[in-house]
Formats: sequence, C-alpha cells, structure tokens
Amino acid sequence: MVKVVLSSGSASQQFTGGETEFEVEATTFRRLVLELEQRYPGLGKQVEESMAIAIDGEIFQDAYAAELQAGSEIVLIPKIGGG
Amino acid sequence: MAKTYVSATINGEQTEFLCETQQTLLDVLRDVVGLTGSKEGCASGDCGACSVILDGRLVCSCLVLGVEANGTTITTIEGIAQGDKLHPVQQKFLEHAALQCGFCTPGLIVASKALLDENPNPTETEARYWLAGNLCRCTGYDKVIRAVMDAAAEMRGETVG
Amino acid sequence: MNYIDSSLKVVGSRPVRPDGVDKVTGRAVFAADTRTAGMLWGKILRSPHAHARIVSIDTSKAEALKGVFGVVTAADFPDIPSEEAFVGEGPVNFRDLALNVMARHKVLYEGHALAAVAASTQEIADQALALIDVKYEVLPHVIDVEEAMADGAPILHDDMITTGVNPPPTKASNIAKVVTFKKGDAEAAFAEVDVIVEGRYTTQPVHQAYIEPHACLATYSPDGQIQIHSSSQGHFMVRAYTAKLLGLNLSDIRVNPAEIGGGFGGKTLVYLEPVAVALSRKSGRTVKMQMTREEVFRGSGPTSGAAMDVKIGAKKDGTIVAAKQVLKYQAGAFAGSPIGPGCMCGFAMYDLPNVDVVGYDVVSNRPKVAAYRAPGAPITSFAVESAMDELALKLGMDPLTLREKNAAKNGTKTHYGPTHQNIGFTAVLDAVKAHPHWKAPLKEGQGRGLATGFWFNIGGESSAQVHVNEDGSVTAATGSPDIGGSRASIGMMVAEVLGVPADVVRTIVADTASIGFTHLTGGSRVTFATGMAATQAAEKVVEDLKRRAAQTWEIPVDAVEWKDGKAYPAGSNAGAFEPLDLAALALKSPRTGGPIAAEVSVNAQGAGAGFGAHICDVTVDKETGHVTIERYTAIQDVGKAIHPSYVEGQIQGGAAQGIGWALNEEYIYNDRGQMENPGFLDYRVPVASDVPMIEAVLVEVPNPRHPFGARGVGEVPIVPPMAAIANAIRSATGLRMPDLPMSPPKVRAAFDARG
Amino acid sequence: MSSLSYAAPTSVDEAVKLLAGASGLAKVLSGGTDLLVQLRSGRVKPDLIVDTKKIPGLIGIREDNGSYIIGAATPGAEVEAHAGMKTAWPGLVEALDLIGSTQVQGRCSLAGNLCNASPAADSVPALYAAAATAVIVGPNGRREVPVEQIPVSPGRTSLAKDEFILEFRLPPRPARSSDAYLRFIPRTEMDIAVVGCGVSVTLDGNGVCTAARVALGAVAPTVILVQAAADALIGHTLDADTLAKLDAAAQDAAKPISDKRGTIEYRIKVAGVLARRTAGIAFDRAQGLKNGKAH
Repeated sequence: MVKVVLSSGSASQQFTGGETEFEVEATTFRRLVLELEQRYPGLGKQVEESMAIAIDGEIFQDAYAAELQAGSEIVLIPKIGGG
Repeated sequence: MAKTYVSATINGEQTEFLCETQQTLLDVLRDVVGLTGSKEGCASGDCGACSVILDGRLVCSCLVLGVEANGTTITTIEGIAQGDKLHPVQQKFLEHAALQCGFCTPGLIVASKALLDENPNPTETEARYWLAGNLCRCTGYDKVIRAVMDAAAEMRGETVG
Repeated sequence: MNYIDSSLKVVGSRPVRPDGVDKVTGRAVFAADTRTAGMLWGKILRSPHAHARIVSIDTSKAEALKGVFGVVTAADFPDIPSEEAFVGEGPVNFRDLALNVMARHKVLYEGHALAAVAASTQEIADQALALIDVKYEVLPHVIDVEEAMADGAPILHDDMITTGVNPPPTKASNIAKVVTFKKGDAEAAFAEVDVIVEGRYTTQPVHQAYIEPHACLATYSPDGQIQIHSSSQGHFMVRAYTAKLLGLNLSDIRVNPAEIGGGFGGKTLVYLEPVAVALSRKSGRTVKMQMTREEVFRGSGPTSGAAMDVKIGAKKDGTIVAAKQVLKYQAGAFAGSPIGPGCMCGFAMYDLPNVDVVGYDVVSNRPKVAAYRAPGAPITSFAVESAMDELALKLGMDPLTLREKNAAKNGTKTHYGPTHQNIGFTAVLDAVKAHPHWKAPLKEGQGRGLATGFWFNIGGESSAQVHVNEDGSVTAATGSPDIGGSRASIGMMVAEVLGVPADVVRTIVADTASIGFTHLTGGSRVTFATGMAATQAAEKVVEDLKRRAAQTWEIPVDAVEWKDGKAYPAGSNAGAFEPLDLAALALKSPRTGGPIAAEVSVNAQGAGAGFGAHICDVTVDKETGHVTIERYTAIQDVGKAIHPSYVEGQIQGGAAQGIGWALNEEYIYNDRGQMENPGFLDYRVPVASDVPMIEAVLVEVPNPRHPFGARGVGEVPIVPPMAAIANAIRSATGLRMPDLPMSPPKVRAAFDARG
Repeated sequence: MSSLSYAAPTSVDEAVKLLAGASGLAKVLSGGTDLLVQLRSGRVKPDLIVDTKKIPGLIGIREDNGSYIIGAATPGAEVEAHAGMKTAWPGLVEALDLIGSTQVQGRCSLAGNLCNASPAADSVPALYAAAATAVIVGPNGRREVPVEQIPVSPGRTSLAKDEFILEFRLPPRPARSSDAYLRFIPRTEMDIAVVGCGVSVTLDGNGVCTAARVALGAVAPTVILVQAAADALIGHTLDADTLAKLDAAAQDAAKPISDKRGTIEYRIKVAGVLARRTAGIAFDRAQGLKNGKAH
C-alpha cells in the first residue's frame, strides 16, 4: 500500500469527486497510474500527461519507472518548467 | 538609385565597397564586408552591441550611414586583437568570466578599449558611465567592470593581485 | 559514482571557457551571422490591433512585386487540433502555439503575426508587407488582468471554459484555469493568531530582454529535407515544434544550434522557424529571418503581470500559523501563465501548518507569455516577502529572525505536498547573519532590505558524448545550447572524471542529428542533468581505458586503477608496468578495440531545490522619487559550484534583472492596446551605471542526486530582488511600495500621499 | 530599389543649392543620431540626405575675443573635451555629456539636437540659458538668430527648406558667471529627459544675482525660457526664499503632457526641484565654489 495525495485541488480532483487522499496497492509508478485510471477514469491519463510526482518528498518530472516502497507517500503536483 | 562607392580603412586594411544610402555602417560591415562581429541588438543606438571606433571616436555603427564611412578609419571587434595576441581587455574578459552569452561582448570590448585609450586610469564610476550605452543582460556588469579595471591596471603596468 | 566527498582538482577551479576566445574576438557565430548565396529575407506582417477578427487577407499585390518569392499566411499551415504537451519549460498547447506563430481568424494582440513574405532584399520584403491588404473587424480589447476576469470583459477565446472548478462553468471566460493548494485549515487558524498582515500587490509584465533578437536561417530541399540554423534554448525543441506546426517528420528536420545571445526563458518557444521553413518551401530558396527589437517586444513573450492578495497570521513570538494568497496571473493571449509554480513558490521557504493558495490563469490582449527565469516565482515572492517584512515590523522583530523562526528545513512538508529534502535554506540564512553587509551600519538616509527566494530546479532528458581523440585529447559533446558558460562546466566535470586538466577537454554543442535528444536549456537543468550524462559518459570511457590497459598488460581489469589521467597497475602484485596515459592508450586504440568513445543519455531526477537570500541597501531621493541601489549582496545555496565564476555570474545577472523589474521595467499601453515603449530607450533595463558591484556568496550544501553535488543556480537569483528592494525602500522611507515597478513617479507620489 | 540619394557638399553654396534644388524631401545630416533612427523606423522618408560635415567650419570650436563659436556639426564628445568650453560653459558641456551614450556623443551635434526640435533635447535648455545664437545660411546669405527662435513645435523648426545652421555663437562671459544643466531620468543614463533645466547666472561680489536665464525642457511643446524664474533670481542671493520663488516660477511655467516618460503632475513637481538644484550648481560655480558634473 502507498498513500497518494492529490496536492493540487485543480484539474485532477474532478476525476476523484473531490477526494484528495487515498491508499493504492502498487509497487511501481506504472502500476499506480493504471490503478488510478481504473479507480478514477481519466485521472491516470491526467497524471501521466501533465503532472509531476513527489515520492517521499523527492520530485520526479517523470517517475514512470520509479519503484514504490510500501508506505511511501506519493504526492501528485503540476509539472514544473523553468526559464 | 545607383549604389555609392565607398573606400575606408577597416582594421588596418584598405576596404572598398558599394552601398545604398539607407544602409547603415552596421549593415555594411555585416552584410557587405562580412564582418559579423559587430552585432545588431536594437538598430537605434540604445544597446551598443554594434560599437566601433570611427576616426578615433567610439560610435554605434547603426547610427552611421555606410556612405559616411568614405575616407574614414574604422576599428571593429575583429581588429582589436593584434594577430593572435589578444588585447588586455579581451584577455581580462576571459579571466574574469565577464561574459555569459557573449552577444554584447564585442561591443563592450570595443567600448572598453576606447575608454582606456582615452582614460588609462578610470574610476569605477567613470567606467560604469562610459559603458552605460552597452547593455548586458547576463552579467549584471560586475565582472565586466572588474575586467575593465583590471585591464586598465595591467596596461598601466601596475602589478595586480 | 559520486565525487561529493572526494578531493577535486578541476571542479571548483576557474579555467577560461572553451568558447571564450571566439566570443571576445567577434568570431562566435550567432544565428543572424549566417548567410548563404541566393538567400532570401523573410519578414512578418503583424497586427496593429490589440483584438480583431481577420475578415480577409489579400496577398496578390505583394506576390506580384518584383523580388518577392513567397508569401504565407495561416492557410499555409495545417490547422492542428488542441494538444497539450510538456516540453521542458512548461505545458504547451500546440494549437495555441500554431495560432501564436500565425494568426488564423483572429488577431489577439498588437504585434500578432498574420502573414509573412520572402524577398531578395529586406527593403523589398518591407514593401511587400505594405502591399498585403488585410481587412479587420476591430473588437473591444482588454489589457489588465482583473478587467479581463470581470463580467462583460471582451472574450478572447469563445471556447475557453475554466478548468479546475467543480462543476465546470457553462460559458466561456478569460480565466483558463483555477489552481488551488490547501494545507491544514487556514481560515480556522487565522482566528487563533495574535498578529495579521494583509496586503494587495501588483507586478507588471517584464520582458526577458536578451540582447540578441530572435533569428534563424531555414532551407527546405525538394526532397523534403530541412535544415534550420537558429538561436534558441533548445534545438530539439525547435525541431519538435517546427515538425508539429508544419506536420513534418522529426527525421526530416536537422537543427543546428547557433550561439545564443541570451534567452532567460524567452527562447523556449518558436516564433520564426516554422515561418521560415514555410517560406523556404514556397520559394524554393533559403530564407533568413531576424526580428527587429520592436518585434521582439511586440511579438515575443514577456512574463506575466499579476494582481495578488496575501494574508499572513502569526503568534506574538513570530511563529506563523496561517497564510493565504490569491494570485491572478496574466497569461497574454493564450492560456499558460506560470500560475502553478506561482502558487507553489510563494510560501515554499517556510514551515507553515495552515496555507490556502488560489491561483488564476487569465488571458488578455497581450503577447503570449514565455518562460522567464524561475517562471512565476519572482511575482508571488514579491508579495509574500513584502508581507513578511510588514509582519516583522508589526511584531517588532528583526526580519532575519522572523525568517529563521519559520524557515523550511529537511522534513518540512510544503503546502503543495512534497516534503523538503536536502535543502540549504537555513545554511543560507546563517550566511546572511554572518555576512558583514548584514551588520554594517547604514549611512544617513539609507535603508536596508532582506528577501528570500526558492526555485525547484528541474532535471529531465539529456545526452552527452565523450571522445578520446587519436592524440589523447578529448572532445565532449552535448545537446544543450550553451547560454552562459555550460561548455566550461560540462568540460570540467569530464576532465575531473578523466583526471586531466580542463583544457584537455573541448566541449561542443552537437546538432539534432548528431546526438541524442536533450531537453532545452532552462529550469536550471544543464549543469545538473547534462552534467550527469557527461559525467557518466566520462566514467564509461574510463572503464574502457582500464580495459584497454589491462589488455595491453595482459592483466585482469580489476588489477588496473585509473588516476590523474593514467592507468596504473593496482599494487605491486598486479605487475610492474609504466603507467599508460590518454595519448598512449589512444595511440594503441586500433589494436584494443577501435575508437574510444561513449554516449550516455539520462532522464535525470531529483534536481534539488535552490534557496537564496538577498540583502540590499538603497537611498531614496524624496523630491524625485529616484531610488539608488547602494550595496547589494546575494547569498545562495548552489549545491556545488562547478565553475564558481560562472555561478557568481548567474547570481549577479539574476539580481540585476530583478533590479530592473523592481525599479523601471514595464509595458506601457495606449488606450488602443498598443505598446508605447517597444525599444531599449523606453523599456528601461539596468545599465552599468545603475547598479553597484553585486557580491555573490556561494553556500554549498551538496545535492546528493548529482555526482558533484550541483544544484541549478540560474533561476533562484531573480526571485528575491523585488521584495529586497521594496523592503529597503520601506526601511529608508517608511513607505511600503506594493506596486511594481517602483519607478520615480510612483515613489514621489507615495511621499506626497503621506504628506 | 531605394530612391534615397546622398550628397556630401564641401561648401556652403553647394549645400544650399542641393537643398534648394531637391525634389521631394531633403534632410540635413550632421550627427545623424536622430535622423538614422527615424530613417530605420520609416518615420521620415527623405529623397535626399545632405551631409554637412565636410563643409569647412561645420566641425570645430574656436574662440573669438571671449566668445566661443562651435561648428554646427561638431560632435558632442569634441565639445566635452574642450578645456575652454569646460571652464566657460560647464553647463552646456554637461548637457552634451548627458545626450545618449558615449557612442551617441561621438556623433551627435548641437545643430541636430536643436533642429530635431524635441522638447526634451538635453543640450537645448543649456543653449537657451546661455543666450546662444545660431548662424543660419541659405540662398539669401547669412542670418544670426537667438536659438530659441528656431524650434517652433515638436519636430518643426523656423528654418526654410534651403537653410541650415552653420555655427553657434556663445556670448563672452562676464566675471562671476557660470551655468549648469540638470535633467531627470528614471535610470542614471540612456533615457530621454523627463524634465530638463538649464540655468546661466552672473553674480556680483556679494553673491547677488545680476543676470540670469532659466530654461526648461520637456514641460511644453518646445524648450521654454522662463523669464519669471530668471526674475526670481535676479537681485537676490540664493537663499531659501529665492529658491522657493524659483521653484514656484518653474512649476508655474511648466505645461507638460502625460506620456510614457512622465505624468503632468510629476513633471511639474520635478521642474521645480530641478530649477532649484540647477540654480544651486550654477551659483556655486559662479562663485568658484564647485565645478563638476552633476552625475
């Protein structure tokens, strides 16, 4: 189990009906995205295309291959660019 | 309108070219003579990237007509180093990392050389005001001014730490 | 491998950059410096109106003009569908990008491109533009961000439905999206606090104002192969966008990176390249385009202007328990202001239990914003750090002490979710406290201000190659345009790994056909991500060199060690052999497996956030309102300075840009929505005599994710200056200046208002 | 192809003939720092450019028993470097030193600055304050007029199509006379004056002003001479009361517009401030107390 937090109450919450925190069974980010898509249709795609994630505080622009430890906190945030 | 024949001494070389009246000296240097070291940042005399020394005076080549150059002596950035021997200002710009993107650098170096030709011992304030017509958006001017002051000291033969 | 605790010979030194001599002698080739025989000049027709429907465009007269070889309009570009993509500098909608490059149906700001010509001379091109007959139906326009949000405002896009609100609205507005971040319960917490400060702050759009105008040269061959030579922050970005906007294959486009004359985020989009390719395709000739300075101001991206409300509540002892922010960012004509980072960065320096941030992304009839150095952060931080100064005054507390008390540390959970790791903010504040500037007595009439700033920094995809040439010299190639000295820092990391002096390594920037994909130079990612790729490529080369030495000596590879640029037998029992250096190994390379080279591509993660604090002293002329910066110190956690001089240069340059943003830079519009100051005469960037020496103090808290501990450094330094100066003015005069720029008329008016 | 032609006559007569004979618009080129910008932007589309710099006397400074004569096309930098001018007319010199950048001062001329007829031209208030005259040449020979009779409105002068300025004449300086010029700009350099002020004074042995001229720039369609401001000075030392009257007179005379460089309210206030500060420098110089540039 990992804890998923939708930090930005923007676009993503429309998929979860307002939910911002939930537990998901997943060992990789890939599985997590599929899991999210199943549970909240649209959210997985949203996460893949336009969100960065923080795994236990560390920000990944693209965490596709990242492994998730049980009990990890996954925070979904808008992607970050720069000048 | 026929083009005008112009003959000028550019970086020590007798140079002849044809240009149209509305072409600026900057246009001519870049597009006709092929000296692209002088840059166009504004074409209105506000950025100094096109600075050259014309008959001993620092000017913006974008504010001089090509036809006005007839019979003049011009030094551009390409003429600042003596062969492969860099001018002290160029050397100090390198040592002090006084450039980042390097686009305003030719103008700054020409203007700095002109300053030191006229005033070998400028104060920091004099250097800053002299160079106020050379915009640099990368460096905040700090290292540029240090390079110019250091070059001045070296040219005066002072040992610098 | 990780070198953070090893003793370093090259990294941390200050060698001359590889491209230095070319740049001080005028030899360096920037995009506008290339020309080819038979080349045409391309020029763009731009809208004189802030908002208008394009009724018709008649190009027949222009096409008939002698010397004109091609005219294009939106009809020559595919009408591509809305598609979001994330390409390094932020999300981009390709449909918006296409419409920004060439307007279709409607022009949305003065300067919006709607046609282009290719002609044998610039003069003929200008005449041709004048012959293009455009019929406009002028529409009401809106410039100000809050007016654009108001009911009844002219609507730019009748299909723009605000996202981020539930349920979604049913009618179109100029609000592209609403972003909200919540931590704890701010509303409830405000009821518990002893002291509250509230303020309303505004900033104006400011242009990146790189000195080199956008320029490119494009050739479309009859076989569909395309060559582009241009100045950008990412030639792979130019390839991707040009292909997308023209419906071409990436493999058919080769982009050569010219030297880039500054970008600061403003060259992370395309404006000219797709147009030049379209003109070349139509004319069958090479087409060169370069913007005038006026076009740069009217047609390319500034960053957002904003209106902001901020509220902070604290206990008597200075502990902040509640914070609230409402941010309205102006995006220009198309959605995409940096509102997300704006919402995240404002309070990121502090450990706050209850935070409530709402942000609006708002379109209006101005040029589409482009990234600008820490996009979004300087704006929000101007408001927050000004409010922090007011809070310190209200509490009767030293502004540094207030920040120390609430500073974010490792383990601090941010209001946007992530928990800070390996950050150096408290180390930065310690450096402020220890710095002589902070303790120096103020002269009569002077004031001192302090402000801090944060930027995430990013990583992402980068590729690098290391070649050991036949003579043992080394060439390193990357896909990252060198905008401020990255050839030097990349080459130094390679030299460090190889154990050779910096000048043994030549670093170049390879074109899109010569190296793996590399994200653009932005987000302060090059030294971090491209540096990581280059370091790993050098390590592969070292492994290969050890293998070749082992083969030569006929001993096992693990019996070979590499140090100071030579292979040595590891210990006496490995055998007694003369060490082999790069030259010796390169000479034998044909016999030991051929050329010595390695390429590594990475998608670097864990860039490591950056924090900075700026101290500024000012004097204010009460009669004219003129503000003089007397002394300036910028302190920043840089992780590890690879080439300290260029790190200092980034910090000094960012501070100077911030000084311009604070005091004088702004877009001035007339009542027809036309920009009145599109040049360096009246768009007032700082000149050499406007600024003092800027002392850059480097704090080094290593970033464990980078082999040498580096963090991005280019963006943090533009975050604190506006508030640092506002706070210094407050300290000198007692006046709070909540609106940028703090120009002389505004400062004088503030004095008069106080009486 | 362009129809713009160029001529660099070597005599006054030749230049006058060219100007008189020109079909369409002819522009006189001296320094070119305004003209070239206008050409590039398309704001002016001349058919002929007459470069006056090759005409004898157009470049150079000479002294004629106490009176300085400056060739119309003399670059600002040459005037700034002239020892005699720096001593006699420090205000005019510092005004030239404030025009644009070092690069611009390598070209820009008094004639160009005056005939561009911008109300914000830096050297013009100093010329007005100095009571300079301009020697104008044309088909009917020479005429000498006070400089303030030349600009008539923004971009327009009283010169006929076939006339141009040959030289400027500055009157001899009585003892205890000096001048000063200050302008206000948002930055420290490179901006167009938001307000400019030139003051020239002569004092008696007790520091009482016996003669004064005060000119303001950028507060009216042309640079203006402010007699009321001069009257506030004449017969007085520069005490607080005099300064207050001067300030009021300057503010009263200022009738500016609001534009991208300043608002009406702001320009009026700054006109008063600059009048006081400029007079202060001029008085100090006349008393031999201080002599330096205002920046």
